[in-house]
Amino acid sequence: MSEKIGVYVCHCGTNIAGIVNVEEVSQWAGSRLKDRGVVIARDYKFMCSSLGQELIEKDIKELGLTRVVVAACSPHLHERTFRTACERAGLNPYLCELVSIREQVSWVHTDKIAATAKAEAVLSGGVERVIHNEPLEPLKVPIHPDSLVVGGGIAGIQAALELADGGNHVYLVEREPSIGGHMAQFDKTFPTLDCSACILTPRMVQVGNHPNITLLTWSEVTKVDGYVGNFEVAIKKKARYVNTELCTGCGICVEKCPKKVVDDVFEAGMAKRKVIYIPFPQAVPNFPVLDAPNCTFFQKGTCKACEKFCPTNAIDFNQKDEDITVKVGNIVLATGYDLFNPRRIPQYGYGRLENIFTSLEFERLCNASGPTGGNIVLKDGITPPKTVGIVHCVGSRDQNYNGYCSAICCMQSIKFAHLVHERTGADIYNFYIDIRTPGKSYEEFYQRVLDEGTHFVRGKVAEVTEVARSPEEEGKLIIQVEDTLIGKQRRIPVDMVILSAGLEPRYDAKETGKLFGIACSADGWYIERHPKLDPIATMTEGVFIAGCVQGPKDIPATVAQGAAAAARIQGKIQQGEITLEPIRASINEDQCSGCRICNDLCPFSAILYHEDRAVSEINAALCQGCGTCVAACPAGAISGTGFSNEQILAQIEGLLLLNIDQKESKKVLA
Amino acid sequence: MSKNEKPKFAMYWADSCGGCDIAVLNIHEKILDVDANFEVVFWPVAMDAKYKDVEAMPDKSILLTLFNGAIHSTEHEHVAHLLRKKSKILVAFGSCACEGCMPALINLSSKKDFFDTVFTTISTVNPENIRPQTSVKVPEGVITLPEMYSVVRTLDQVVPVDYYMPGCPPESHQIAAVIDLVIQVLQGKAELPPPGTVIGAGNSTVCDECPRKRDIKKIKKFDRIQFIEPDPEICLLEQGIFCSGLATRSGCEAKCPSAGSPCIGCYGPAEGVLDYGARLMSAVASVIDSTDPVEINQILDGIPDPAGQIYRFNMAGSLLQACKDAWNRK
Amino acid sequence: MERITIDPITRLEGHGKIEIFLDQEGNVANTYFQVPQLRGFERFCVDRQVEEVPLLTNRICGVCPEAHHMAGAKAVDAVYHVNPPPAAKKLRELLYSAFYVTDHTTHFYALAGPDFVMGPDAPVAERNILGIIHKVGLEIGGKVLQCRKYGHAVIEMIGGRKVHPCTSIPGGLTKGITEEQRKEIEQMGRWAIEFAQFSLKLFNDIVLGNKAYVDLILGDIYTHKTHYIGLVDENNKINFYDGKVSVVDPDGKRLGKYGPEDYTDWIAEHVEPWTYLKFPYLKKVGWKGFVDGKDSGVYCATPLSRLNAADGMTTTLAQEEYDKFYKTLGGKPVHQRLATHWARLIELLYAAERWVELATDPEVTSPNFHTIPTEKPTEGVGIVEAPRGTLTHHYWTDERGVTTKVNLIVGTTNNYAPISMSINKAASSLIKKGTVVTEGLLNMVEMAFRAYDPCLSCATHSLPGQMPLQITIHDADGNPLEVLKQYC
Amino acid sequence: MNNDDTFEPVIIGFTCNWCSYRAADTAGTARVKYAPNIRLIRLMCSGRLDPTFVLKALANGADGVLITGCHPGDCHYVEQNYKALRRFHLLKRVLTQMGIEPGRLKLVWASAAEGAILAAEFDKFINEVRALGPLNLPLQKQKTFSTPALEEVAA
Repeated sequence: MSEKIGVYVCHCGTNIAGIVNVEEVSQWAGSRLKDRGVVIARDYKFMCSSLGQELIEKDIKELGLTRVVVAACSPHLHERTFRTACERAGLNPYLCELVSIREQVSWVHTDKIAATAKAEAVLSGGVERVIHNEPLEPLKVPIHPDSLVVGGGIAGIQAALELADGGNHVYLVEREPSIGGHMAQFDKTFPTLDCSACILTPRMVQVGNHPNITLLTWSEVTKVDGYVGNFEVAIKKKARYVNTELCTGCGICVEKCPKKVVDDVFEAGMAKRKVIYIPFPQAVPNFPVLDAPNCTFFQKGTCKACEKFCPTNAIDFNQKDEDITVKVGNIVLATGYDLFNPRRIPQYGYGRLENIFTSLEFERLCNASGPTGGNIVLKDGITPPKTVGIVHCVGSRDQNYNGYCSAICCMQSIKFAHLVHERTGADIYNFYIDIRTPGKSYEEFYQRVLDEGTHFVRGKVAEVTEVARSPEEEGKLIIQVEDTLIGKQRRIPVDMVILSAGLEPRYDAKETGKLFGIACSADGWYIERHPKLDPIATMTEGVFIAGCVQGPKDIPATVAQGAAAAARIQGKIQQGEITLEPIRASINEDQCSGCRICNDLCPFSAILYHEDRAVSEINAALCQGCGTCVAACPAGAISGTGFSNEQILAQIEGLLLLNIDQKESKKVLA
Repeated sequence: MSKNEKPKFAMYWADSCGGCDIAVLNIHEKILDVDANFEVVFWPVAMDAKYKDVEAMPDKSILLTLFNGAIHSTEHEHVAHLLRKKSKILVAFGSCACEGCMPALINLSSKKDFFDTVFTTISTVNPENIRPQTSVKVPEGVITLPEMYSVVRTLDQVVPVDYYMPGCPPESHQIAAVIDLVIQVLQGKAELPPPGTVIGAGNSTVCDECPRKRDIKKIKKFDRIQFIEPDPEICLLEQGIFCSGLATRSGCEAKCPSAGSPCIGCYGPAEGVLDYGARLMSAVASVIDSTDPVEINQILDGIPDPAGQIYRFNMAGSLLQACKDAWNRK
Repeated sequence: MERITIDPITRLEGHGKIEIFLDQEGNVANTYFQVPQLRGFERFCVDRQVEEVPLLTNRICGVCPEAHHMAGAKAVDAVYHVNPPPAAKKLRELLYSAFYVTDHTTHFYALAGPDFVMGPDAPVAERNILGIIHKVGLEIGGKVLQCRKYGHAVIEMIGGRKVHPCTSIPGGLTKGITEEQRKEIEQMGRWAIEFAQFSLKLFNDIVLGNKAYVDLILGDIYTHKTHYIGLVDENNKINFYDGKVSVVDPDGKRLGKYGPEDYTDWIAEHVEPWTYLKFPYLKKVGWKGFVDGKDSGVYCATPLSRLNAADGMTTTLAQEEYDKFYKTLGGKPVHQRLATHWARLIELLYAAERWVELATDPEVTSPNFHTIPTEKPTEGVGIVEAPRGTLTHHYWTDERGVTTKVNLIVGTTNNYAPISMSINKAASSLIKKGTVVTEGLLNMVEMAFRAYDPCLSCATHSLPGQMPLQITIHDADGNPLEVLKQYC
Repeated sequence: MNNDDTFEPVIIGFTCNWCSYRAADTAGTARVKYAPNIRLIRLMCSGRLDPTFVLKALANGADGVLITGCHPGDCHYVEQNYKALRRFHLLKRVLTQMGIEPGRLKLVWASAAEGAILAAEFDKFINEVRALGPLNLPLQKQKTFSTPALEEVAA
């Protein structure tokens, strides 16, 4: 046994020593594991204290330790601490192992003898493992200063602007003809009630004019290659049939276009638009888009009205989709959310009964630039409602649809109540499960609306029907609900119902995630690197998430994440290069038979196959170190640093005390 | 002692089929080189020489012993120890000695189960339900039989082994190459590889030598060779046939897949592999094209005998070696 | 009582152990031919995918894996009730004929030859194939090796590998052959015919030319009057791959013929506690112990038996030798075991001729070499004539085609009883009171069973291990007397 | 070996660095108690789980093996836990053929938050294996090599 191993057992005050006989463990290691290379075994009150660390550094220097095992708390807490200590003493940090005898022994077991025995086994496993540890050097890769932001909603806009203002180039990709996202569709924003468009459009214009931003609307990402610092992204620019070089955005083509279709996107189906159209007046960029599938010329081969009237001959029926490739160092995914479709809850009557609106439809209804010019009226277009029912949690907090809370519906519904009250003076009923107002001056806004006399009924709406049971219900929408505060069933007749629909991941979130090599949770929201400590990074280095892609949230939180993502990227760009954990897989080409089993196993496309030599190879910078290919290689040709077969197999032997007398391992548990 | 000074050569079979011996004869005229460079002192299939002659030899007096066959009886173990003692270089020759080969599939059943099956077959007339005994009293005296172990073992589980030469049987061109090497060593023109080396084989896997075209693997269904007309150009696994080539050591020139028949794994695990079957099952399972447990199991139903598939040759050499019953009855 | 053990029996494939007990006078009281290993194929071939069993049973014997592969192939065809296309059948038989040539050559030159060419009591060191090569000259040795080379070339072309072929599957083969290969095979076949004729001539000169040997052959020592069986075609001519098994009694009278499905009506196996191997016998006649004659179910399945059980050969040259054989040895049936070596060479010639017949059949290059099974798998029996005797494979499966039961009656096993009897008789007549038991003398005992070319790895398909044959002399209490134990 | 009334199983548990290992930490932090029979090994992902590890553990004296990983869809490496799932089902079939009770191998999904749930699963599995009794497979011997003296050979 050529290694010299130092073993350090931590009391952690009484956290460990209270259950585990720490002295015994360290003595045991010193004697029973001597012939495994343990030259020194100490126990200390707080190993993580500077004195504890110095103890280790001293032994490394004086005893020439070649390996270190610390038995203390979870590696997730102090692995770095002890590895850094080793590094200070000139020992490669990866030759140090931290085994957990606190979270996984003293804190979860009560029998002192058994706990001590287990601590010994766990320590023995660490010792056997560390023998096979290899000195590792972190990987460093250069960072390309340009960035890609996907999604032109407020999150993407914020991220793009922060990066661009920081002096770095940004590609902002948006699949709709204009940036702005959902926020551009809103009327007022809670709780301050300032006009959504008024605060958003300046930002949009900034983006449009920013010298550091290449704005790619009506475009989609089709392929992502490479790795952090060095991504190569293929983007498809869909044909607008409008030459943006020539177009002045005068809008004559729109005016002259003879055909109208329902606008399902911006107007949420509440109004019509022309076939060649600018989504909304403040759109950025302000060029029209021709909706080819609906265009008479593309259908029948005649018309071309737009072309005839265009003063700058900007209309180009021969325009084709264009594929471009950009190189970027980092990526922000801010592709937002879809609205829950209330048709999925038939008993609420949406789509079946008149005068039932989704939250988004209502936003348009009360928006000054909307179909009714901001007049809140029934479908007939003239009659204002006398009573309005607002239903919360539609498709949220509901095991049949989405279990989670969509976070914004309460405040949004309260906002709606205020707007209806303000503009119609109608009677308003809000139907809620719980009111959630976790935000600056949210609760105050709720109080204000309560004071305005809005009725709040605590109970989940069972049904919205038009089947009247009494004369006063005739011609009304009747909301059937159990009022849980008074504990009885109620039927409330109203003229208008607003369904505060929940937020859902984009219908294509999974595919998009695959494209960028990041994962969705069971709910479909993208998984952050850490739910608390790192909510904007992902498991894929260099790919960040901002806004509702990570989970439902309101505008302030969304903006904060957009800014945060930008700040993180800026930091990386300044460093110029990035350091990667050296836990990576690699293929021994002599042993690789080119069977190609591994080729499709890597979600990060780190494995490439060389037809010519008929072998596979792993791109270390792309590899995330999960080890799946190592476990799958039938030839045993792939090895993984940090978690090699030798390390794991040795740890198994250690844990089972194969390295010492067998009876021992059984007796201690009996 | 021998009359001439040529180094001594021995070949022995334990629990084996004789195919290894035939493979050696199949080196054709090379056999004459063996005769020219060695004194063949013990080789039951080809010449007369009894144990006593071997026992009479001084220790380490045989230069090279090719030992084929697995260890399944007291007799095998005895000869293994004898030849280890008498040989300078002991080679585990062929799949049986290296990893147990098919005879070790018997490790999947208990000894009782095994004897009961054999002595009650449809054509057996055995009214007193007789089982052979290790010692039987006959009118003239007592005669004995070696005892069968309940678990077949590899040679290196019984005695230390210097080299391993896999294959069922080893391909003749590989044998010829190894014999050339040894002769060169004798003439001081070459050096022996380090002890424990696998000789007469490659260190990649059969796919490396397989002429079939390979693509990425996604398995939706396992098929059986008799039910399809496989495309002769394309990887059999990609056509749903459970081919063991991907996990099996190279060196055979991918004979079976080239002949339209899936590799069955006779060359054993690739360099440094601890458990052959684990490699094979891990690789194949990893590329099953489903994330639904129910569907995964439906797909796995396409392999009705997984243990037989992945441990066809490697049972004795595997980590578990034998089924629980075989272990538990001594 | 004295005991002699020969340990191990050499120059046969597998392991063997012979116990010889002497009485007070020093005459042989009894002999026991033990097979001391059990490998358990009947057990571990169960629970497997049935299409693999022909690959597993290959490993019963590395000397005649082709036989097991063929019997297995026919059994799995039967299991799936599928009839392979003509090309597949012909290719299989072509492979099989080439194998026969190789195998019979190996046996004659490497295993049995030395006894005749070098003489039964030549020095140990010379009594082997290398000895023959030294004696009869390199160019004959070369011919022998050449013959094996050709045989294995054909086996590899059709079977995929030289040893343990892998191409037979339910419904046919996994591959065919090209016209180029066919031409090559044909040429090698023509060479093989010449070689077979040469071998017969060699036998003629060295053995039949030597009175001592002829007396040895015709002498009573190596004679047994038993039943004989062998595979024959519809005209009762010898065929190795297909047909029915013909059964004749010691007078040469045909008791009948059975097809694979009926084997259990004809053959049964007897069990003794002192050996791992079972003793097959004719069920209809019954087991009467180790005795010959009409009333004993003991039968024999060897080249000699096949000649006795058939009415002749389908090929001209072999037919001539067939007639010469019986003319020389005084009519059918021939009971002298050593004549088996001659019979083997006649089969060698037949196999070579059949090889060329099939190699010149245009159909063998057809691309239609596999029929996909459509029936539900159930149960099937496959029978071929292995060089060392009729070979029967019987598999049962569930509806997934996974084996639930396997029964095997293997070439050499057929001859277990007659071999035991031959040994007994040879020993009794050679070892008499006062005779010094020489190694050569013991070798002549071994010759008794070597004539059967017993393949004990085959026989021991149900046994693992190795079989010591040592000579020990025991007093009446069975205690060994050192003096003779020292010997050999 | 132990007779069953005093029998205490030894169990090896494989955990994923991102979910189940953190869940075990969570259990600790919350002082949730479970039996000491289980000893954990940290992998980066359940996708790293090589059936060799399970066979090795059983052959080296473990009475049962627990595999844990992120919930389907939650894998930190997108979809690698599905590979573990596939291997698990095949391995279970092989072990069954080897006469090893399927109950000695178990797969449990646990997120980093599910400390208490995982602890309960530990106890459940430990009891299930205790009920099965000791596995008692002989411990693997290491292979040993004799070194032929090369000069002897060349001589």
